[in-house]
Amino acid sequence: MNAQAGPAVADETSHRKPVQGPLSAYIRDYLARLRGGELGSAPAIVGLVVITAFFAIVHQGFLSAYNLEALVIQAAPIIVMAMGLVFVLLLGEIDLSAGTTGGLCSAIMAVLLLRHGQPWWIGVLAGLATGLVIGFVMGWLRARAGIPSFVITLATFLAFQGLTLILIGGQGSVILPTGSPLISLENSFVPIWLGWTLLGIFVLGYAAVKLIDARGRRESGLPATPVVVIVAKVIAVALLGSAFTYEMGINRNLITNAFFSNKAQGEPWAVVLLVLLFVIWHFTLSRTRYGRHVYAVGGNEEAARRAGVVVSRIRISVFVICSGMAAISGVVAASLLQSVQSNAGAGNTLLLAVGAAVIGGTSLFGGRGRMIDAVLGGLVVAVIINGMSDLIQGSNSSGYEWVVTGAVLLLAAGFDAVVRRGRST
Amino acid sequence: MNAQAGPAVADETSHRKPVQGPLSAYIRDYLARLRGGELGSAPAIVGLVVITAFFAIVHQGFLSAYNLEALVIQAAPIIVMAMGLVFVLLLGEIDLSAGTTGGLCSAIMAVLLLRHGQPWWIGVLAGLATGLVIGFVMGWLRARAGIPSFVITLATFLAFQGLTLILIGGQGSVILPTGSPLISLENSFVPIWLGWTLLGIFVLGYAAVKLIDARGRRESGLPATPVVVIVAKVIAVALLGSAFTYEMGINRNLITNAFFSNKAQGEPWAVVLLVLLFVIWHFTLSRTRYGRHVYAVGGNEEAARRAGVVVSRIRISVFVICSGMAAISGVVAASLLQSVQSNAGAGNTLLLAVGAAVIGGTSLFGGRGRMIDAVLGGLVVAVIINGMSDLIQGSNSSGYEWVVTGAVLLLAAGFDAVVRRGRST
Amino acid sequence: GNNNNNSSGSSTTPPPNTKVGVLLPDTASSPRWVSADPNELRKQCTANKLTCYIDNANNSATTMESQAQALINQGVGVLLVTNLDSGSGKAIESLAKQHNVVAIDYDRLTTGGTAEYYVSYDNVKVGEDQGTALTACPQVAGKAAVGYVDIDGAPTDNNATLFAQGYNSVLSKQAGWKKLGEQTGNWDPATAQTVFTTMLGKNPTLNAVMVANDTMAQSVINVLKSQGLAGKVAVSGQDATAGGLDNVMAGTQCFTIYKPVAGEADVAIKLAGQILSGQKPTAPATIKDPTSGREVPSYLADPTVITKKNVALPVTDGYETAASVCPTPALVKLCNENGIHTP
Amino acid sequence: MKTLELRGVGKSFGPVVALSEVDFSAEAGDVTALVGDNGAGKSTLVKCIGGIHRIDAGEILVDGEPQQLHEPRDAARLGIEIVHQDLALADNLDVVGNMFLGRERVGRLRTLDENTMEKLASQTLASLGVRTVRSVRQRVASLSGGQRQTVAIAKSVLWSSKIVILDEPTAALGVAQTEQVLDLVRRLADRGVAVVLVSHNMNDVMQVADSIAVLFLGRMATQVRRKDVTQTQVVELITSGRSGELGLPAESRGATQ
Amino acid sequence: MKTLELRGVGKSFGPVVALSEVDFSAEAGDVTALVGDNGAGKSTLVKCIGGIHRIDAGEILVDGEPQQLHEPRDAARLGIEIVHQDLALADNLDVVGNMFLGRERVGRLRTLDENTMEKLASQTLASLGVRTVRSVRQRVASLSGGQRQTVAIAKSVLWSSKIVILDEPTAALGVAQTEQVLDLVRRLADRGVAVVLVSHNMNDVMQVADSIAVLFLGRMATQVRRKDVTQTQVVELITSGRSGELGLPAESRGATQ
Ligand SMILES: Nc1ncnc2c1ncn2[C@@H]1O[C@H](COP(=O)(O)OP(=O)(O)OP(=O)(O)O)[C@@H](O)[C@H]1O
Ligand SMILES: Nc1ncnc2c1ncn2[C@@H]1O[C@H](COP(=O)(O)OP(=O)(O)OP(=O)(O)O)[C@@H](O)[C@H]1O
Ligand SMILES: [Mg+2]
Ligand SMILES: [Mg+2]
Repeated sequence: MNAQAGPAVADETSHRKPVQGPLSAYIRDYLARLRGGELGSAPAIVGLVVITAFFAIVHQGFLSAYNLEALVIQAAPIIVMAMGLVFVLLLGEIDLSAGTTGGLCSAIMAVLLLRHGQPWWIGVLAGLATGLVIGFVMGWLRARAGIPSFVITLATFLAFQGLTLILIGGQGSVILPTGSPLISLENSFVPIWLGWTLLGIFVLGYAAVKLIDARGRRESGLPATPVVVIVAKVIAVALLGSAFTYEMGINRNLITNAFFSNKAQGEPWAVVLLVLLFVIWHFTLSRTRYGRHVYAVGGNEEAARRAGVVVSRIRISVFVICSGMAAISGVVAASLLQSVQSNAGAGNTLLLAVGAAVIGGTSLFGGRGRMIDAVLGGLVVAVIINGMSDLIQGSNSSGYEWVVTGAVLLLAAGFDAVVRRGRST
Repeated sequence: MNAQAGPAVADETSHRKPVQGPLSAYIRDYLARLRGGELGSAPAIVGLVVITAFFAIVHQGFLSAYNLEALVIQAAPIIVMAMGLVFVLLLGEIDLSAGTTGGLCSAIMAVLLLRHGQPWWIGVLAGLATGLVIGFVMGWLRARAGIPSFVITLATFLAFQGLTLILIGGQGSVILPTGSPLISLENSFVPIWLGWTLLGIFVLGYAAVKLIDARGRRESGLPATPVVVIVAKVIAVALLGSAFTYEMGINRNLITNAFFSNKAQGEPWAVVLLVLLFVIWHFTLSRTRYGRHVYAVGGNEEAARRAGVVVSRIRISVFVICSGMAAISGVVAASLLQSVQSNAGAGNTLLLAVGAAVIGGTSLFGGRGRMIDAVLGGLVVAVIINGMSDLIQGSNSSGYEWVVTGAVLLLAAGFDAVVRRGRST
Repeated sequence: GNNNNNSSGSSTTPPPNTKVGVLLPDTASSPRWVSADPNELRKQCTANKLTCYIDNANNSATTMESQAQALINQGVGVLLVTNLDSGSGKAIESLAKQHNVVAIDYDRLTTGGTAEYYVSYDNVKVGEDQGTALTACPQVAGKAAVGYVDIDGAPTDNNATLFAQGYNSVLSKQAGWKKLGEQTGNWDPATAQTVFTTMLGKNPTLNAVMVANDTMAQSVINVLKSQGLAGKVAVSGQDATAGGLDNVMAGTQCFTIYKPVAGEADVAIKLAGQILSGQKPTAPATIKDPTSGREVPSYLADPTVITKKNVALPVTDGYETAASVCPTPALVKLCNENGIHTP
Repeated sequence: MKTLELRGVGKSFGPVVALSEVDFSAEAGDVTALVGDNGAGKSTLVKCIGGIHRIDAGEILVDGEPQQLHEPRDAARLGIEIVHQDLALADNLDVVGNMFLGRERVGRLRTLDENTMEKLASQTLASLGVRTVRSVRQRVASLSGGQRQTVAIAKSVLWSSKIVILDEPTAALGVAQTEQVLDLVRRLADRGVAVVLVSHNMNDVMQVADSIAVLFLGRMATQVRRKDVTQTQVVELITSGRSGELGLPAESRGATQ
Repeated sequence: MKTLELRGVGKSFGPVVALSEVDFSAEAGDVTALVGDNGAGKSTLVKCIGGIHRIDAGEILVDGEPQQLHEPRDAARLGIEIVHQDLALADNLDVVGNMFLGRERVGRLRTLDENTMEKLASQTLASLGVRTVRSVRQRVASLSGGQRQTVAIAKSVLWSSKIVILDEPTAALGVAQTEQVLDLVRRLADRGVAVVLVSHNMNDVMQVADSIAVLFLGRMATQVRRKDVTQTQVVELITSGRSGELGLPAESRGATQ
């Protein structure tokens, strides 16, 4: 009966469900969990589909390859920032300065490139390093000095806005050199063959991981996802990916004429960046000790502390990750605008990114959230902004646009809340 | 042993401190509580004094009657909004839209006044009513539909910004009629004799409440604050109030020239409004059943629910109060600027008000906060902004101003955190 | 007819009060407020032996109000106000008046306000110049049918309204010109880019884009570039920013509007000097305040349209530095071709 | 007529069936013990009665009337007072604040009558044998486990209720305090209150109970009079759902899993 | 040499003196019971040993060496494993996640070895007599009070430690589970672990303890061998700090208040 040694007590203890074919058991289980309120990404996905359908109806051309690409590159900076914020939110903290941190880092990059003639990668590295240092300092202030993160990041929100303004100075904006790889990130495209190859690698990798997992569990005598389900999931991913890659393969040039015929086809490089970042952070959160500790600290800091987790280190690390991702987001935004403004990252940037994470399903009180939330929520926000930009016209349009954006955001969240309703009680 | 009936068991139970004269016992107790980390307003007060001293040294004229008045009328809208936010924060909620709610309400007021020729009080009532309705709807969405308040108020933040813009339109602002009592609130002054009278009433009221309290406790056989301490406190309040009233009695006009020669003396009416609001809400939070329930829901929602508190009603009510106070804050801001901007309440308005409450000592996680926090924190923020605008000059000054404001905010909060340090462990 | 030869006041004995306050609006509507104006104003102040206090309100009316308070507390005798909007501008001016400080509207007229003078470029005129210059762009000049879209500045900014009023009055009168859409870019490049992406998706054959300033023009050009349309479509601008000049040289932007700050700053500071020395100068013109109907004594300057032909002007004037206009080797080459010479 | 009666009550949490077809009753003047293994569903049953969980099936009757219990307030209105196992106390309030939460005394001008509440709180705590709570003005966050438990119990005895349910009230209590609480339970019943006591301590149960209900894996194994069973039988019922003739029929045991 | 020894330990919370001049020791192979009234300071003492509270005075020795315990990690590093009374479990993690928190097993690529952990968790729970936890993949938020308690205990026995401290481990447990835990306590001691058991249940204490330490109002009344006292004496010590020759000298009782 000694737990350290005793190996063979009770497999039947942990799973007493009547065995009735793994597939039907799996489905029954899934439905029961759905009914029980464990909805995962379902509400965000349904919300995304509904909003997309809405705009596709009222705004003809919304689903064209041209607009789809625009949507993706507009969503990219929001999603990247939201990914970083998920870490901070998981600990119940907030980083109000993520937007201006991104702005500052991209300003540093731009200034190095243009005023000091550095190559682009030095600029990017410097921007990223700045982000990491900023995150470390803010995390340290939170974890060691015990200042509430709302106040720290409110202060840095203001300060970084000022620093960016000082750096960019009286020019209003610094324009990135044409043809720099930086600009390519959001403005040039993966060759079509490479797009398909990457998709293939991604789908195969996904399949491999799922299958190896299931085999491992079966070998350990634990119930595993049935192979049929895995195959179905892989096919779904492959289909979605193919549809996207195919549509991105269409030439998106709106007009061709005698003078001019360059082609715009292939998915933007930003997509590759997004997938890469998603895979890395998803893996970190779900399969590493570090990720487990992040959830534990967010769920019950005292429990984590008593279990020997170095809470302050975790706390600092999430700020570092968040600011680092903010820096990347800043670089992506700079690539999108091919320039860095003196007010980069100010305004609603941060609120939209936090909104994205929350709509995706991440809690502001810590302990609940996943990487996919940032992606789905970011897409919802980008769809709303993109769809809205066409809906209302006129020089006073922004007033109506704000109103409608707010209303749609509320609808999306309300829908989400109603779907999740079952969970309470 | 029946608790409902049995009256006479154990007074010695609840207070076993050796009795050694009420005053020294009181002081010993106070010091012990300080050491134990129950600091109340001490850190915010010390922080306020330090920052004020700093600016008084580097910026000659900072403590002049003129600047003191400016400081008070600038702080007024922030403090009023922070007061409302304290309620929302006490429940662990956030209202990102408080700023734009204030903007919208003041816009409605301005439009009624100027485009529909309504008297000023109809405008104010309409604005206030709008605020209350907004609060009710947001509270309802939070409490009944279960949407996270961050998302609701992010949506309304955007939507109200849009509505204000639509209402005010492309001219950028609507100017309030000159001479309207609305403008007087922040721009004209209580006659000096009335100022002193009001101060007298306030001090007497304060003394009466404290003394009656102490008598009540003594009559019930409970330990009470010694009369000496009460007298000391009353004298302190009277001295502070007199110093302020006296300084506000000085003519603040610095120059006269060929064009004009006016006098400015007496405290601004806004001070009277602030004191009134403070007394009402302080009373509500500390001495009514409702206030007790707000704290309980913020501390442990489930406990409150089990004790029969109608949690959803409390939740809705705090949003109503917050939005109502936001509306008042909007009116005060309109009075300050003698006009309503199409971007009224946007920008950093909300962040600064929340920052004020947090610096004052209110927690963002609910359950901890008092009215005085809003006042002290609001003063800290106003002192920083006011002090800063003079400190930095030169090209790009706005950039440096942001940076230094951020730094000072961080210092103020860091100081606060270090002082409160003792509490943890 | 006192005197409007402004320089005469500076040779007399120093006036008792030499303090001038300057309130600038923001940093987003135009980069000029960040360094061009502060630098020029300071230069003029030194030249006129005045002490200048220059603040920027960061697009917040409350901040500007508190800055005004602080400046009055400093004891300034004259306050130059570039309002964020007429309402807050008026509040500041009446505050100034209450405290016996003379207010001058700088660059933006405070309608319904109480400023004693107005020193500016004429913003409706700026808009009209933008409209006229757009019709002259090679991409559209002489075309029988032109489709165009407007991307306006922030609707919260009265100036944006005035610019739009100016260019729309010109463009709507052009025969064969058809407005395909009008949206606001909020002075924000990201918004402008999103908005224009959608506009172009709907109207791929548009010929001209009336953009309110250079920063947003950059976003429009980004989108056009991705479609291989940069240079094929006439794009306007304003402010003669470094980036704007680059785009004008590259041919992707048709023109920008150059408003030499010196033209305003020296007039305003000299005026302030005269007021501080106790005079009541008479302005060469008046502008009618549309709200109050008051005739405001005004000093008005004219903007210059910058096209590829005179692109070097802002640099030779010292408004922009060659270094910031030509940061990369490719641009240095382009600059040299267009008469901008880097050291 | 039973003061409290449950008929065929069922409750599931998503895939987990916590209660199924539970019948249970408590009579005025009786102490009814509710026992069962860990995870048998005792607290879930108590929460259903308290309006914290809504039941999925069956009905709850108070004084013979079927009642809808959707909110803790509904239960309070019917005179049901509960001390839950997961004591819900507002950590940011002091002992007095917690004890009178939801039923604050108000005086002139509808302001809180703190003095009366403070006195009553001290007296009630003393009557429960608590001697180590330094001050009733102390925030409950700083109390020891047993002290918290006492505050929760004291809260429930401050009101005259028809039904008092105590979910493991003595789990954290010291020897003397446990005696006081058992004493209190007995006295409440003698005053005509229907008392339900959830406990794992068989000695206590056998000492004070008039009737014993045994839950086994979410089903009611049996409810019998105290005098009809021995302690050994009760323990057997708890651990296997069956003891001789008593309890669940053999074939149905464990089917709820 | 004592495995764990406290000398003159004192701890105050602001004005409240929770412990003063406490001496205490636990030896390898012994079960040392720590008893005392509610609020006597038992949990505070345990938290001081666990590095959750820093002591204000005195010293803590492990294997005769004075140690600085500032963080729970410090205690863990010394081989001290504690089940606290206020079970700290992360509600958002499942049973496995909680049981292995801070000591996750990792496999290839330093990824979590979920399979091994899941198996070990199931086995440990089973060994503690828990039969009602449906799945170790369940989030602990959904567990019953006793189930939570078992998870916390299971967490502590997963590791081979030198000192195991259990603060009222059986308070929420059923009859069978309590037996299992007492059994476990005995077996741990027999394996040479120094076990400290905090409990209010005198039967349990008298059954398993080798040594009994009694706290009274923050002071150590006495620490004696089990065989030298009777249950009545222990109860007297708990309630009055004194029993015959044992305990605090008459004049000092209550002086800490
Ligand atoms: N964080 C704290 N702040 C203030 N006082 C505290 C704190 N923690 C404990 N106390 C006080 O210290 C005393 C001892 O508490 P402790 O929890 O150690 O008691 P205990 O012996 O474990 O009691 P129980 O048997 O009820 O668990 C109590 O009076 C309690 O109110
Ligand atoms: N909110 C919930 N979600 C899911 N399952 C739950 C929830 N609450 C309780 N359960 C499950 O229901 C079963 C019964 O729990 P309950 O708390 O009623 O047990 P109990 O009889 O009170 O046990 P104990 O003696 O340990 O307190 C347990 O298996 C528990 O895991
Ligand atoms: Mg239970
Ligand atoms: Mg304890």
